[in-house]
Amino acid sequence: MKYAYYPGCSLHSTAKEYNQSAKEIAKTLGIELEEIEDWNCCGATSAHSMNKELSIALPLRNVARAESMGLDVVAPCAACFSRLKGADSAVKDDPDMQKLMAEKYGIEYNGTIKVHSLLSAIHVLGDEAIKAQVKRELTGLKVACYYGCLLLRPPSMVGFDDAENPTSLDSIMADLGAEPVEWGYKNECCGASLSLSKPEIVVKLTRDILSSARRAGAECIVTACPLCQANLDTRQSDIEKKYGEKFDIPVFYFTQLMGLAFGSWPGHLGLSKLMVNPEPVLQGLVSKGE
Amino acid sequence: MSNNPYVPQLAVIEKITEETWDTKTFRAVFVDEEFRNNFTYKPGQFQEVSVFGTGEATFCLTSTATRPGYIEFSVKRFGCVTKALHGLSEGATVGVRAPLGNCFPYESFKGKDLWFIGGGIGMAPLRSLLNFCLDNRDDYGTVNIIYGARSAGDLCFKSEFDEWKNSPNTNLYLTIDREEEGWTENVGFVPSYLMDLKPNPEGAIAITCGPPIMIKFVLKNLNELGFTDEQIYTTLEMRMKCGIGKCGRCNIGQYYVCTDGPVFSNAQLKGLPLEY
Amino acid sequence: MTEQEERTEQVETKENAGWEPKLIGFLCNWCSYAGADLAGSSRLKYPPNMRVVRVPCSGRVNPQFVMKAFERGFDGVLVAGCHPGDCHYSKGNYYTRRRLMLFKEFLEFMGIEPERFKFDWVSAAEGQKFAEVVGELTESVKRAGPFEGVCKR
Amino acid sequence: MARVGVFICWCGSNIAKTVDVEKVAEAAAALPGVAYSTNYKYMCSEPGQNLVKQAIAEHKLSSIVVASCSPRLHEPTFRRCISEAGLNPFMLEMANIREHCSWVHDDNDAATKKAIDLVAMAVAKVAKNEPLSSQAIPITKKALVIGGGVSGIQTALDIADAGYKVTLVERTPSIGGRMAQYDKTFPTLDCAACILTPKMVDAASNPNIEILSYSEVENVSGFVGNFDVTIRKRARSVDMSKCTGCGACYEKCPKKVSSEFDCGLGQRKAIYVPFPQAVPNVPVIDREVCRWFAEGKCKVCEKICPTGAIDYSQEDEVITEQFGAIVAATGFDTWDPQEYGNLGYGKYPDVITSLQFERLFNASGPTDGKLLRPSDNQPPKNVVFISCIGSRDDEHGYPYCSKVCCMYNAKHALLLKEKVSDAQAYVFYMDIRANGKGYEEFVRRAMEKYGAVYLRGRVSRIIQEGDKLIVRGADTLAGKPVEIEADMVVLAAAMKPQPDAKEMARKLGISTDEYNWFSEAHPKLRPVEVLTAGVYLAGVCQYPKDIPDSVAQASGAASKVIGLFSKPNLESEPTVAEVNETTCAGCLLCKEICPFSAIEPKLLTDRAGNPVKTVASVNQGLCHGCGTCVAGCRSASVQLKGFKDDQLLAEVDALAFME
Amino acid sequence: MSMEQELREKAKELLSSGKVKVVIGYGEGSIPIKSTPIFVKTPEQADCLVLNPTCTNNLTVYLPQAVKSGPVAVVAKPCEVKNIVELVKENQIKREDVTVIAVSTPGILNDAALAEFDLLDVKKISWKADGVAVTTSQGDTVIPRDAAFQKKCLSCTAAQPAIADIKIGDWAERAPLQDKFADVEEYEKLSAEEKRAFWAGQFSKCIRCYACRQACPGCYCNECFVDKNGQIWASKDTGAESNWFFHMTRMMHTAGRCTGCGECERACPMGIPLSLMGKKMSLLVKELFGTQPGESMEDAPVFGCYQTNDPDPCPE
Amino acid sequence: MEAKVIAKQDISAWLSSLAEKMEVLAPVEDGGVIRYRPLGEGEMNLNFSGPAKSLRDHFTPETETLFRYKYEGLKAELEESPAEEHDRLIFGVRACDAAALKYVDAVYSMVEPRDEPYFARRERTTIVGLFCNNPAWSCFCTEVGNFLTNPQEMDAGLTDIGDKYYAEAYTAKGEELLSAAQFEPAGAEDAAAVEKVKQKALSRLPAKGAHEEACLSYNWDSPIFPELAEKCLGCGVCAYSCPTCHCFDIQECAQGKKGSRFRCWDTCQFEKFTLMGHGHNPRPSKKERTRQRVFHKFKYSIERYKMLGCVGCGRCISACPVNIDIHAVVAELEKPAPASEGVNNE
Repeated sequence: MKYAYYPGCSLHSTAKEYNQSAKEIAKTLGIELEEIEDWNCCGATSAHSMNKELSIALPLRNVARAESMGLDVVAPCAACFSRLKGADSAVKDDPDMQKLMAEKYGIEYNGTIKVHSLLSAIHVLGDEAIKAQVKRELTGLKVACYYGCLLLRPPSMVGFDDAENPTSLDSIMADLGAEPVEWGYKNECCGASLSLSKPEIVVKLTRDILSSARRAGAECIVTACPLCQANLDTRQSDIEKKYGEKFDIPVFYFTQLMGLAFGSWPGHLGLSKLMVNPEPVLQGLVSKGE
Repeated sequence: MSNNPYVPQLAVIEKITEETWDTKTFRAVFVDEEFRNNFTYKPGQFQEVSVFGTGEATFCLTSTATRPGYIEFSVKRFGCVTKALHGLSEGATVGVRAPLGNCFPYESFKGKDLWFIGGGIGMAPLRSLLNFCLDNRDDYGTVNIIYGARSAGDLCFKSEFDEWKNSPNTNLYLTIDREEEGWTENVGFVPSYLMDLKPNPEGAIAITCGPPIMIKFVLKNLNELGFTDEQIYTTLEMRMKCGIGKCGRCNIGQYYVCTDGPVFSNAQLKGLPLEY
Repeated sequence: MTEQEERTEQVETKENAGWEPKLIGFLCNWCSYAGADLAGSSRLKYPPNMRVVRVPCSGRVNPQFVMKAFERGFDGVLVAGCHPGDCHYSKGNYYTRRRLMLFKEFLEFMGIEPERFKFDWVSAAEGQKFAEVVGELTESVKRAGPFEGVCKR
Repeated sequence: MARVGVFICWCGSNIAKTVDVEKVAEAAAALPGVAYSTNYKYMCSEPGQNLVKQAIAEHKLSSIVVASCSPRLHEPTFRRCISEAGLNPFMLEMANIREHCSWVHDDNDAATKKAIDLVAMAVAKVAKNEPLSSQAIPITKKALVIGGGVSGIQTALDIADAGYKVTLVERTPSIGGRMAQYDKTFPTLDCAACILTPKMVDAASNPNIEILSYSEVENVSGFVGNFDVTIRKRARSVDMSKCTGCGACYEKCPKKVSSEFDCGLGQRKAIYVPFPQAVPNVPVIDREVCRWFAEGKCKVCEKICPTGAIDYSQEDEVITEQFGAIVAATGFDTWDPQEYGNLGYGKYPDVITSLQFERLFNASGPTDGKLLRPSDNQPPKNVVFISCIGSRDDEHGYPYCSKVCCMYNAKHALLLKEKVSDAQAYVFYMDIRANGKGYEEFVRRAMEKYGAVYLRGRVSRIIQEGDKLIVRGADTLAGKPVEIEADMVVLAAAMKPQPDAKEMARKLGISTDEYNWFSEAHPKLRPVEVLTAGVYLAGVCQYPKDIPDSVAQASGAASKVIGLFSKPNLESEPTVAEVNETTCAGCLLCKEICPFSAIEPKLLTDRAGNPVKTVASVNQGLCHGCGTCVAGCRSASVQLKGFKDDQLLAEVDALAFME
Repeated sequence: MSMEQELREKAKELLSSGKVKVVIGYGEGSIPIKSTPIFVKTPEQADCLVLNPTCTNNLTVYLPQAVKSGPVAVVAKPCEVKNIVELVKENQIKREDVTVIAVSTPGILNDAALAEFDLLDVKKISWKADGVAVTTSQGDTVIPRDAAFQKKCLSCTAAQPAIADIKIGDWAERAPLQDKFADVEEYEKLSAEEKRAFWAGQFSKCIRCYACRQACPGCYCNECFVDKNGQIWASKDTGAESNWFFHMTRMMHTAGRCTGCGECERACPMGIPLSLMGKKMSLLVKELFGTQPGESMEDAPVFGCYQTNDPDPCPE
Repeated sequence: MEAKVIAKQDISAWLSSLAEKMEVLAPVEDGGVIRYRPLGEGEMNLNFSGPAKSLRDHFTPETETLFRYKYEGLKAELEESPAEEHDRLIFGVRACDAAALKYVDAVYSMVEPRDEPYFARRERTTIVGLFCNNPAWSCFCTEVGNFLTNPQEMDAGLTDIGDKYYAEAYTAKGEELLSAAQFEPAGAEDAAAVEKVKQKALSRLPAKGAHEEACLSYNWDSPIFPELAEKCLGCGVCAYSCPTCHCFDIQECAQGKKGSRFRCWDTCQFEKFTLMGHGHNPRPSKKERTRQRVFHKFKYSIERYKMLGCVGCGRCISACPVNIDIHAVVAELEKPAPASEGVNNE
């Protein structure tokens, strides 16, 4: 299965490990990712609050370029996926917008391709295909699957999994042999873009999420959104400062865990990049595996 | 006024009298003053009355030219035109093409006893001749009227019964088919009542008009009573449209009922092929 | 100019600029007539060109009524009944559908523009749809122009 | 031509504001056949109708045209009016210049022109109308009530009281319906069983009422006064004559399954009685789960039964009976809250529906009346009630309000305090709908006396934390989010029609609205009838309503049935088809297409008795006057009285020749 | 033995055995180029029966009246057998009252074929070498099939008759020589205005003599809608519009019942192409409802039945 | 009036010169039927055999508005349709059609008042005949009259004698017509040629019959009529093709507050021709109706108008869908033998 790969800014910067691990497991699963040539920033969360047309034109340019490659688009990052998918449906639903984009911004997009998130692209392969690649069972690893509030919403546009009661990440983790735990905060917001403007709110929200994960007995959290990973991972030290609670719960990208399960060399998975050291959690696994 | 014979004269309905539950007599006056003044006709002739928006139908002239200024016709409600006529109110305008057809040979009736034998609405054509005779009373012998109908309510021209009864040397014999309380006159069908009355055929003329079955028996009985075919006259009813012998509809053999009739003597009737 | 604009432009330029199409509609009493009533009570606005003849069921609409309307020079005719399956008399509209689907094709064969005859289902709850149906018919007849009679001299 | 009187109605300003009524009356006066034409502000009013009667007498009118509102509304009114003035009621035509004209067109001139045309069409038609009279059709003085809930029972009781026979058909093993599942009822807190069971017993003991429980209506045909209904009496596997209701069988029956009556909270046996006060108090064997039927062993109940009432060989019995009227009282179903993923219904055991909560409260419920949490059987302390689950919600559920949830939420909040003194009730609501008698006071009491906390806002999410349920919502009055650690959450699920409502509607030949509630004839003026004559509605099957309304509507429906039965026989529709036997060629196409098979061949013989020809003949009792045969007849030999070819063509011509 | 002799033998049998009271067939016309319907009532008269290319009348038009005086036998060509099927299904005749003598002929003469001949001089017309032989004082001349036969015969497949008591002639299925609907396709190339102008021309010629109606076995009504008094449906004036109304209505009445015998067009004194409409109607019925008239006794009449999935004006 | 000749190619010139003064109708072929239409409407065709469509619709149109009216409430007013004023010439008329006009004149004028609309047209129409070089198989005009050789009601007559037409004038109007430039006096060989043509035509036609006397004794109960009744379809083709049929119906055309009365062709062959309101019909079945057509054309016409009502044009014979042949029926009626059995109607 071949896709036009849109890494997005964060995967080339703060979330390099997501990019590395994504490519790694894609190879193993036989998914060909061809990076869109001369892609541009999708405008992320800020564009649409400033200028509607620009917030569509930016992502649409990437989708149009993917269309010229004749391939569906895959965007690992939740925010990028949301922007690209939004632009795609904005043009498909409204011919005037399509005309405006073509005339004003010179972006010719005929809507012949689809936009997928990495999570849905993998999940759609089915449990058997994933299980088949598992070399090292992540047995005993209690993991809290965190979807974040953006990845699956708005349901009418995303159209994947149940936005209110998601299960796709849990089933992938189960395929890897891990034990997804049942917990209530799986799609609560982590404070996202407030991390710069109002960090204290992010600290409170991430604390609630982490404490709910711990209460549910999770050893680690896995997510598919670089923004959520960043918040949950880096904020643990602030939480400790503010609330005096020490969590030490590593926050993985689901692609990293899949990489591990598929037996990739940890170095390739960018595990060292994580703020909270995953070593103690992975101790039992890696050694067993090596 | 070009001479297209199919264009009717306008006339205004002056008076409508309710004869029975389904029969009305209309009195109409021609609008065109000049036409009205020199309009005349003979008893037994008929006319074509037009109701605008519905059509034209044949009605006998039941009035007599001896009472000038107006024409009268009686209408039994049955088809489109008659229903339309019954819906009209006084003052309405209709079209009239009159007079049409031949008439009773009243000249040859002079000095004779007259027997008018009418049934139901059939009395209308007879009334024209009857009133004509009463207006020239001394030209004729005794005048006897046998008039029957299904019920008392079906008798027309009730308002003129007294006038007829009290005319000199005139007898009015009324009959209805079935017994009805409050009915003092004869009860029974017209043909049998005729046999009871035994009119004397000497120097007499019988004029009859009514439903086909009544006519059939009356003619038979009159012959039995000694009336010769030349002494019996009737008017024939046929489907008519033009009324002036052109549209070819009302022929019996080579004769057209609308121009060679509608009045025929029984002798003439017997000469016609049996197709009426 | 697209073919569409051409036709509407052509309708305006004709001397019939002031011309209003004359339409007649045969509505079944239980559904489409009730739908029209609902359009009324909901004060929905639609063009005033159509007059309604009420019949008990669309099954009562004889194709000869539609012929008579066109013979008399109406510009457009509508026949509306209950949706198949919801007929108040259970099956009346099934037969109407057969008769009028055949008749619709035959009208076109005889040279009457198909836009002039509209045959549709309107339920008692579809006031909005009724207003739209009348609007559409008026528009399509306006585009087709005044009806020159079943046999154009 | 007839002598027509034309009466233009202003309808206050509804017509007069857009249509120049004077001009229409004037134009009407010049129409052929019109002898009198006038206009009046309120034609349907008393003075309006008197105006018509005087005009008829004074001008000897033979036919009347009233140009006002839709004939569907006031045709009966004016028919009665002119018949009181001595005219045949069918010498009337109405021109709809309100719904079809003044209300839908702004351009006054166009509306006036259209009104004149509509009047001209009506005059042209009425001129061709003929007096029509109806015929007598015999009525079977027996009623059928479908659904044995409180509405069905009340209907059956009222009809029986009037002395007519009633058959009450109930799908489940016992009558009682939804109300039997309740514990207490608002606002009087009467115990549901206390006020319902006596009625059930009355129904069972009333000689005029025959209860067919565990039975279903399979087919309905015929028409008002003469319905033929096929009912399938499903095999109970218990001989009702022998069974004494001692209960030994369902004591000993080894097979346990989840009980529908207790909404899955409790259990019942394979042979069971839904609830102790069941009427008839005769158990039923659920053949899917019973070991004997499923695996061919056991037969414990047969051995234990003291009177030998168990009879495995019983078969379904299908009967067909004649009824004069049918009342649909099929009740409702509750909406499945699983649609809302964020509330965790079906995932967290302590998130239950109000009906389940009612069962927990009920003494004959799964917990014998003690309020225990399904998860750990402990009494809950904080209980959160959430309103409008599936109601007033276009996204997932139904846009309408289910009318009664606010009231039973208050009831539950109140009773919770009584049952668990230290319990605390929280009620999330959008608006409190307490508009019945004593309702507002009842809710006030729950708030003030019983300390229920009413939070105006929606719940965004419920999270199970340990044994606690974190209920995250908003308190829009306080303007801040709120979080409650609850022990139990009760969802007020919406009322929705029975799953087979559409199917039942089709059997009865009645229509349903877009949600599948049964459609009444007129929402305001004829709420208990439907468009199909002889069929009536009672209870929630028509639309969500509380018990007082259901019982009131039940009595309404019963009075309609009694009204129908009180006449010696039924007046047939005067506007039926008739055949002109001289022109009919006997092709019998009309017989094939008549939806009511009201047309039969008839052999004409001459006086001497030898056959002349076969013609079609219409059974005026069966004919509904749809006219399908008339449009099918090539020689126009069959005509529909009131809608003859010449009448309808007169309308077309009148319109065609208007200047 | 020729078809004619076979027919005469069969007729004699039927009459002498008393199975039928009358045999409706073709007799010699008042001139050899014509034949005329005859009602044979005695075996001796059976020798007057003829079978030749001039036998064009659709004799089934007489059946509803003839069966009133007892069982009848009728000579019927393939298209006419279909009419009998329809008449039986429409209760105008009982199947047991009619003995169907199904005759499959090579083809029937069209009137224009004899244009070049001196009609008084024509002695005999017969089938020869799948054409028509015209015997005159100068001997026989054979007119080839395409010029001799009527269009309906050239496109006839002589499919097996749905009902037949006696079968005469070659009933083997045959491929149509001409496309029956060629003229319909030709006509449909016209625009809407041209179509209306075409029919305006045709219907202004119609003089309302009703020969088309009287010649059609489908038109057996005692009182036709056009004869209702008060001109309810159709006005009696012969303007193109009211003629249009009469013919349009007749087409709707014969929809799904017209077997394409072409007698209406042949009887029309004004040469109006009526079969053009009839053929289009049968095409539409086949396309929309999939049925053809007279093919089987079981088919329900087109307007006498419905399917829930019938073509719909606006399928949801 | 001495005869003239005109070259074939001068005919259309002559006709167009006449066309300035009056409307000229000539035989035009349309859909296989020859009809007399105004010159511009189609290709003139002069060598058709037998008679064309009769002139009936030029003197009594199939539908003719008699008068219009408006009515409202109680008032009504009439508006007569104007009588025909423009003059007309009908060219190429067959002798039988011209002779038929004589009969119809008699019918429409015998009873006062005469049919004005008809005579308005008759008096403004000039008839120019065209001799039937080859009569149709169904022609038998020579059996009922001699108007083929000495035409009646014809102003002038042409006979095709090869490359030119031999023209004879029969009335003053005809005389004036033939004075046009295109005509030259006829030579002796022209007279001989026309005689030859006439003899050739007459040879194909039956001899003069004695129908005038024989028809008076036609058998009212002849078995031929029940036989015709069985076969006749009851359509109106024979009557509507016949030049002497003159029956019409009067009907209303109501259009809201105005309307008109029109007359249209009708025929005794239709069942409702004589049906009365209460259901009685003097001629209920086809037996009476087929008899009426034959008796009216022969017996009744002689009795009433002293002339035969049939001009032997044979149109009813060729047009009848079931080949009913009045010529054969008359022959049968005049056969002296006892009522013939036999089934074919010779």
